Amino acid sequence: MDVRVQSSPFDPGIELNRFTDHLGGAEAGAIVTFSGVVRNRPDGSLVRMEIEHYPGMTELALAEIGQEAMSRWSLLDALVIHRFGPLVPGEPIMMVATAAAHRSAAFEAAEFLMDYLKSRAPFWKKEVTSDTQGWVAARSEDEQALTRWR
Amino acid sequence: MDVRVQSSPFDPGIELNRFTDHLGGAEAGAIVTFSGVVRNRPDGSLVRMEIEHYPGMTELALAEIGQEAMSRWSLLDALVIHRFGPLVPGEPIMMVATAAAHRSAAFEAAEFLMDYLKSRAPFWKKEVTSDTQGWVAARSEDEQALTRWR
Amino acid sequence: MIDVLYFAWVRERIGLPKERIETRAATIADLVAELAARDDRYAMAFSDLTAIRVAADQVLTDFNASLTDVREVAFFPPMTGG
Amino acid sequence: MIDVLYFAWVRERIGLPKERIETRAATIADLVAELAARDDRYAMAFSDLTAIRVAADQVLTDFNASLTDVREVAFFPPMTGG
Repeated sequence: MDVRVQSSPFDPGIELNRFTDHLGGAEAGAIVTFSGVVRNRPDGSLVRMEIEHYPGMTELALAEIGQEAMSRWSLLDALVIHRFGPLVPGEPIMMVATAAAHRSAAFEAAEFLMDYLKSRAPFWKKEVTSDTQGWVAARSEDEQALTRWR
Repeated sequence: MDVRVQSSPFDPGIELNRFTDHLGGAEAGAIVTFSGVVRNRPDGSLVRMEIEHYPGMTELALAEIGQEAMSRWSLLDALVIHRFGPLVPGEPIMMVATAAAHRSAAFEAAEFLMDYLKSRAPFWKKEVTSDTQGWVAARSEDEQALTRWR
Repeated sequence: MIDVLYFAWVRERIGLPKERIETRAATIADLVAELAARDDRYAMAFSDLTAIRVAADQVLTDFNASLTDVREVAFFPPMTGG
Repeated sequence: MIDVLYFAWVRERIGLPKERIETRAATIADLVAELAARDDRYAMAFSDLTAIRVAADQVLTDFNASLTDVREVAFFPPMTGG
């Protein structure tokens, strides 16, 4: 399992291929990825997104969520990458990847990782336009999504 | 939407990046991919996998499944690539990608595409070892999985 | 005249991928009965219809379907894509 | 002595990311009451505790949690990662 919290950009395609190659192909049949990119606002006014995080706790929380996914779905491997700092529209913010023998485990584990990462990893997003800035509010659907895994 | 049925190899990482770049980043926040690689047998004896398909019907079935996913989840884009012919262990067999504003639509649509592709697209897998060959049997779980979408 | 296609182990048991046949069968079930009466290879291939899927003009259908205006019928095992 | 950290709009309202404070508060709720009594910035930041999450030594907890042996407390809005 690999967890990375970084301000530098990453390339989702390269990460997917590296993740797949690393499995060696013995047991893995199914690889699922989720990648999130900075969405613009409907009026196209977003200048940048700023992502703040809690150094130390972020790594702890992601490692714990990742370990939980690994054991719960008997994953062959998992990857979590999350950026912090300023990002422009269209840039990749984060990515998860999961590998399992069958697709249902890979899909479920990736959804679990995303649901926990959304509401339990200490990241906060701020949207900056040319004349406004504001913190993105948590969505009640995101909190609600966690009940699926209890 | 892009549907490709081909004997030639493809690169999942390059496809993921091309798919993402093509979105332009205006509305898409969430991209999900599934990639399937040829699994070896537990004893490592698989020499190759041979994938047979029904030219004409394959393209029809995949296009129909893809259109259904596009409209049902209001996807921004979808991609299906499926290979046929001989493949060796570790090689990518197929890939789907979905893009949506939010993650739940992207995840569900990718699972839907996989469930239909498994049991409704005319592909058949044959496993070849140094001294045996046999057609992979359909799994009842795969047929069962379709009931989720009715 | 109708094109009949076979895939995977159905193709292997019958020994050919495709044939063009003259038939007056009204339904796919009638066509299957006609084929199965030909010889042992066909009889064996069609011995358990629960293990066979059928498409008419490249669309999945069932054995009760009519053959009126159908130009192509295909027989094959349950699909195993993905 | 305890390190108190603030993130996102909690940090902006209070005007600093981190401070080290001397406290005899027994629980996090006691600590919040102590801070809110300091001045308007703190009072405003802590005016609606349902909008604030808290971590003790980098693990999510609740306002009733004890401060015994805790070295670091952090206050922040609900997370919005992913």
